[in-house]
Amino acid sequence: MVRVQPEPIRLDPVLEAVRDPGAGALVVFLGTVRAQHRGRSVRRLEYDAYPPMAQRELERIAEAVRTRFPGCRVAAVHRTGVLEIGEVSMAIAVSAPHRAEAFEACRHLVETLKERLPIWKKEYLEHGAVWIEGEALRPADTSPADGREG
Amino acid sequence: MVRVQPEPIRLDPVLEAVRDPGAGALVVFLGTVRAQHRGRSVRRLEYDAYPPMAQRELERIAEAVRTRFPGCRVAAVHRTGVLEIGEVSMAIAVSAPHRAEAFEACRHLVETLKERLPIWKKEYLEHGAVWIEGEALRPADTSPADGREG
Amino acid sequence: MRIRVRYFASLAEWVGRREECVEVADDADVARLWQDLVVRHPRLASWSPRPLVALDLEYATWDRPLRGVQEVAFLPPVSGG
Amino acid sequence: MRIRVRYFASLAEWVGRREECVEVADDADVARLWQDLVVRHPRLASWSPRPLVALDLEYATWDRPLRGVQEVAFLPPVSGG
Repeated sequence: MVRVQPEPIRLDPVLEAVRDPGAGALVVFLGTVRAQHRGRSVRRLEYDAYPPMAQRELERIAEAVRTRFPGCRVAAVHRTGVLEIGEVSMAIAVSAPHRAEAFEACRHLVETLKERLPIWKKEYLEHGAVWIEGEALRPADTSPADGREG
Repeated sequence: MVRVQPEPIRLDPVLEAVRDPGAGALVVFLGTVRAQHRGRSVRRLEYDAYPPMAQRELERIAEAVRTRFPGCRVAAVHRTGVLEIGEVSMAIAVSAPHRAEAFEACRHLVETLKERLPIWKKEYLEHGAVWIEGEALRPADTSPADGREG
Repeated sequence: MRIRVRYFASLAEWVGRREECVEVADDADVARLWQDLVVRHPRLASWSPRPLVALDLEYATWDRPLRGVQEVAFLPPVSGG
Repeated sequence: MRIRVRYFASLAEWVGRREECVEVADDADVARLWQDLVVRHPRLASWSPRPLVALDLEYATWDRPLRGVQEVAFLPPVSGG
């Protein structure tokens, strides 16, 4: 199960996708929307995405992890659109025979995804909004990104 | 939420226990019963435990992790009794502002727990049973450990 | 040849749209296309650093020729997760 | 003084019970108690390595005196998780 989706992420199907009688360890990472980010009070987030590329890139990343960590099963879901504080923005699950591989593969998947997935975070603050672009901030319109389809 | 229990582990209360608007990352570890262990075909597992000490030790371990990783929330549940293949033997959840701490604290908690928790695994094989004691195996009775209360 | 161009995040806001179709020379590469786009959307001249680029849904370098490409996307540094 | 002794995993099977109450000298330490238990349950003599020990639910060393202790547990190397 590898998916970029606007719908809320449900954990059960993600876990189900990596269930394996040969697995002794299952590591799950959930990214959640924080009320504070580097001292800024965040009211909500919006994830802009390039959906067909993000989907394809996520599949490539998951496949590379399966190749690098044989015996692991991998599931990855990233959400798009507007998210409130506390909501889950991404869920990664990895099962493996042993815990060391499960932790390592899950961590590796999260890091790679954050480097490569064509998705961008817009923070809505008390006054205005900012795009987070890599390590940089850039002032943003306060209207939703998808409202301005060209 | 820190608990040693004979009841099946439900994930939702474990996640709920570490929910935090200040958290950007939540890492969950599930230990699951494997059908194969070092070449042996395992039919089911039984966890013998010293319940009051295991409960207290798990609380100490969780507290030590909270002290070592400030800002983390921690939940840990370990099951006892007979478990079938695929069932969850333990669930650890750690939330933290950032993913590096969440991964590190979760991994640390799992490792410490495996070193210190007074719980022992008995593997029921096709013929007979063995106790897993540290790295060693020892032949075991095939009757449940709790059936022989002294 | 005609090519579809897509913009994301702050780039979409700077350009004022998320996609458009543009005419480029048959032998153009990504860098040349960007020069043309800066003429169309002068504000892009001050967008820095140079965005990432994807050709037909795969990351590519700025010296890649566009012949045969359907869709070019300009991507700010990503921040998913 | 009387003290409660608990056994777990293979130790419980070797002893044939999970707990018992035993009388020990007032100045006994854990090592001395173990010697007494080996006399009661000769099979324990060949149980190796020396088990871990907990006094009143806390890990302890073998030279700890037992005065004031309610419960001693002998623990094989653990294997939870």
